Amino acid sequence: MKFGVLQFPGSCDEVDALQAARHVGDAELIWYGDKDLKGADAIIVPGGFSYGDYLRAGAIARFSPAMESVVAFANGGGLVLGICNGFQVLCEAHLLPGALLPNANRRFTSRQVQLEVIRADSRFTCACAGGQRLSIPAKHSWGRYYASEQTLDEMERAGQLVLRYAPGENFNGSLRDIAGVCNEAGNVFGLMPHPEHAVDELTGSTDGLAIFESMRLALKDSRV
Amino acid sequence: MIRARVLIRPKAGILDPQGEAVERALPALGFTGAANVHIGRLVELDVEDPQQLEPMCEKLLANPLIEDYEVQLLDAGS
Amino acid sequence: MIRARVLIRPKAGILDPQGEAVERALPALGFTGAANVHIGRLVELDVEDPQQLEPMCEKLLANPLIEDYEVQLLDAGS
Amino acid sequence: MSSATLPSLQDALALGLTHAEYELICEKHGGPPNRLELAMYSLLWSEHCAYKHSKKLLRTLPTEGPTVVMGPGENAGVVDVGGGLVCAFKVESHNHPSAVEPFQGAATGVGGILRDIFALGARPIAVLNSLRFGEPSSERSRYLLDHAVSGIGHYGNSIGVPTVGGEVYFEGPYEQNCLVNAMALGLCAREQIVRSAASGVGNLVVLFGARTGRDGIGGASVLASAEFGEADEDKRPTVQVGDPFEESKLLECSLELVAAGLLVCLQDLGAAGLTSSAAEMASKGGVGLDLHVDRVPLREADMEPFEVMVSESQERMLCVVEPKNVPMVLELCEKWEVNASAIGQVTDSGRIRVFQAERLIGDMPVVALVDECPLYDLEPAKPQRQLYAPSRPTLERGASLARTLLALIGSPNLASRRPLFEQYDSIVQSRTVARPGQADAAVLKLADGGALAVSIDGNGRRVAADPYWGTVAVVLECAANLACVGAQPLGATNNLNFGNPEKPHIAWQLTEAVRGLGDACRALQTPIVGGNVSLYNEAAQGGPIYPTPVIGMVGRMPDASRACGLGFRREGDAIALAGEFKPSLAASELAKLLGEELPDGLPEIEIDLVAVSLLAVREAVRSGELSSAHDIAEGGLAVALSECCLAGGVGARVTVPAAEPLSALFGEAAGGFVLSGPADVLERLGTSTNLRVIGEVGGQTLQIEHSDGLLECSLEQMMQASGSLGELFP
Ligand SMILES: Nc1ncnc2c1ncn2[C@@H]1O[C@H](COP(=O)(O)OP(=O)(O)O)[C@@H](O)[C@H]1O
Ligand SMILES: [Mg+2]
Repeated sequence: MKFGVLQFPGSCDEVDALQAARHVGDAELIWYGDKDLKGADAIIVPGGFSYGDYLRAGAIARFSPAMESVVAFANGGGLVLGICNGFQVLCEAHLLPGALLPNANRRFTSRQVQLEVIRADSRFTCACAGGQRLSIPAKHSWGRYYASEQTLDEMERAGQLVLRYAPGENFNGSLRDIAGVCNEAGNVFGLMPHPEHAVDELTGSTDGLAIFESMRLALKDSRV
Repeated sequence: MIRARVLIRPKAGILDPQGEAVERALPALGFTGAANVHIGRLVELDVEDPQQLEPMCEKLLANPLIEDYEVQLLDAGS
Repeated sequence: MIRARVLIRPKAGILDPQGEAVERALPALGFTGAANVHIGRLVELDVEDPQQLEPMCEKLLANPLIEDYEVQLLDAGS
Repeated sequence: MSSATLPSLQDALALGLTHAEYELICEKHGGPPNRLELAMYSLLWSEHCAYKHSKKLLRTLPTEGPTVVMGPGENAGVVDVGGGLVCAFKVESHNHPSAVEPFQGAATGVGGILRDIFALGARPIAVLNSLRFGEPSSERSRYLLDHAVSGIGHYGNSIGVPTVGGEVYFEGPYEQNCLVNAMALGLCAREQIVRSAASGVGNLVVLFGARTGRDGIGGASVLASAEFGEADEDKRPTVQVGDPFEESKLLECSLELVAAGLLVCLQDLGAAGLTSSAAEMASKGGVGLDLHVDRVPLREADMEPFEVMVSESQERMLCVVEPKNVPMVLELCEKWEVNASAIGQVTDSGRIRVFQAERLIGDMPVVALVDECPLYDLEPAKPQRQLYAPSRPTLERGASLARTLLALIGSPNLASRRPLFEQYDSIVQSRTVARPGQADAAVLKLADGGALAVSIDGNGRRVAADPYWGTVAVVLECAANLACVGAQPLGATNNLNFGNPEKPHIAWQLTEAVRGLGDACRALQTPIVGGNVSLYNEAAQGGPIYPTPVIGMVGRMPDASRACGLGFRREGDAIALAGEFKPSLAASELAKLLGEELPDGLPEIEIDLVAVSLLAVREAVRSGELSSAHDIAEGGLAVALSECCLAGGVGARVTVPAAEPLSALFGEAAGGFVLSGPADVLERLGTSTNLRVIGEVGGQTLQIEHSDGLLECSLEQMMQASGSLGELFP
């Protein structure tokens, strides 16, 4: 399988995402100005500070030519993973419900966090066990997940709440400790912590690999 | 060109930690009796067509899910 | 209580990277003819004594070295 | 040539030149310079650019060695790391801008040092910082700290370069003059390095990056023509504001230009902006440059030529391009949404000539600008009495040892730095093996399985007590940090932060410190490949800062997976005290808490013996048999032990038999290590260095048996004490 990793001016973690994706398949960078997704089977919108995070994190990047193609790709059922700034971009693009607000602690915070897998049957977590804990770093200043109570209830019912911060780990103030959510169709997923920075024991942990591996498995199944 | 101002505020009911922090910091500096502090964004710009301001806010300047905005037209632009 | 609004803007001549980034982005979204875009902060609060607003801006709300501020008094507080 | 009248001697003095210097400028220039020219001379003849009070001293430093690819003189030093790769690194100060506006000052400090790295064609892979503030009891110091840390994080995080280490100390003498030093390192293929010497008559000079505004015009504004008037607010020199987004585009764009082989030379714009970049480029290449100020893209339309030439607007680079490559250069810049314009040409005139609308408005010999500023000899004299007042005591004499330990752990200089480094992205780029707080040096893995290690250190108070031995100790500490992760030094950089060198006692501090720096680096065979000097850090009230040489060292290790952390890891491991450790309370952290006077001099250090233990520790770590390694620094052995416990989340029981428990437990000196691992491994290590097994890892408390009894603190107590800096970040 092949991942396409978007690259915006100001992206920071695109090469990390590229390398992480290569643990499970091929991966290639896609320049934000290009509409051609280069035949990717899945898209990663990476972390960083697209357009400097100016105005609102993700607000400007959402309008790029590549994002237009990603929206079409997602609407056609393609797998899209948004990490950190990528999550913000997907929310701004309305591919995911809700929005990300400045951290409740008002500071950029970089910390290894423990996550709990709420849904182990999603296309992004099917390589995990239900309730499994993942140790993955988070680093952001706009990570407080927000959606209206009604939306959150609906999302919960529809199984869209996929990852949450373990007790005591939610430094950004996300509602219901939400760390990662998917869309109703289950093919678009965003999370604030950085699974691409948890793929090597030497640099911290390998728990993030499960996200990429899940995507590979989901794609393989869909092809059978 | 017309000079315009857009005031963007956090929607009521959404936690505004920056506003709260300012509210907490004020008494220590000797300013008592301040309340309901909220912090938002101010965008000022010249536009040719003021009709564009509303869609500009909806699409880019504000995120209507979490923010309210108010457009003010000022005098002719600089 | 009096409701007050403080508009805080980058001082003239001081680099405003946010404003520049937004100005650059607008044409791609189909909004042409916007210019002189500047982004600042908006603080709204209730105060008992409006005389305190000026020193409040100097000490906490604004950074007078790089920002200008403008105080507006609105109607009696919410 | 210029319509305005020529500036006067008074103007020259206001710009910081001396009477004699002004006369020399007139002589070398062939008559009095006009306003634009004087602005340019005054900057290039400033301490900052000309190093007129330090250059002679710097020449005494060891700058050569088998690893050195490029020593001092270029934008950054470069060392060979093997496998065709080189590492470029440098430390630089942004003290004054940070004192004025700490967020932007610190942010642009990071931005500036990063440009020095990618100006060489190297991709920045890490930044570190070294900070000094007054005591945190001062509101201003807390403000400076909070905003400087945010600024560093803002820039480094946004640009995607990890902040992997640093240090911060709080001492009264920095109250009026905070220090913000930033260090960066970058990697590049050896044959890719670009230099900054302009060449090729007829080649074009291209300025790219942000537009030019009135940022940081500072002192030069005295030259503004009369019609602007002092009351004109808008024309005031303005604070430099950093734009990390612009720099991230500039960085990628620069590296692509270099990789495509489109540049003859590349140079960043730093202090003194276009003036110093252009003059240095011309000087290094032995050529002249014609520059057209009206072709410089401006942020404000009405700037005067001298303002354009001296502006310190951030995020700009200057390069020389062959005419045939200019279209491709402009195209690549456009891809990255970076402004670029050809603003001039390389000539064989040997002069910098400035034009406005094709009219010649400034014409100076490059040699006069760059090479003819006089270098001064210092007149050092050891001061008769102590320059610095003791700190206010915060711990009572005779406090119990447990209370003393907790007071030290919780003191601002020793408490956990977590509240700071959590504001930095330390992991982007996926190289970070040891994150801040995990090991004594940051460890950055390389593709070959090995790693680079890097540490930055300084200790102004000890240098104030003894500029020579204090500086030696700083170098040894930096090397000890590298040894603890198993790295061998490849090279060092330094930042000399001092007071006014024209005063004999400061000259003495500076001279002694540089002598110590040179001797220590020679003994460790670690060349100094670059650095920076920041003088005149002195307030009208409050006097000079502590003399603060800051050393950054980069090392290499063959196997990243064998890097030791500082935390104890396994219950039952033996704990050893290793090295030539002769603790003394002189100028120690404990002495500070007790409010003691600074002593006149520190105990001598047997550098060669310390070097032997550094080697032994490094080899032991590399063998992969140790569980942890930590050097003993501020707060002495007891504090080092508690740090090992806290980092590992496990207690320890040790015995320290010594006649004087206070100095044995809390005394400081270079060359001591706390190691843990299997007892037999430690005993074997004892054959190559001084080593004593003193106890065992285990439990939930730190117990130290000493000649007067038992010191016992729980992990919980120590954790709480060490969390004291949290309050500084409300
Ligand atoms: N303390 C020092 N030790 C060694 N080299 C130094 C020191 N201070 C400055 N240098 C060297 O002098 C040159 C000029 O420094 P600087 O003006 O800071 O460079 P830049 O303008 O590129 O930032 C550099 O090559 C730098 O490494
Ligand atoms: Mg430079």
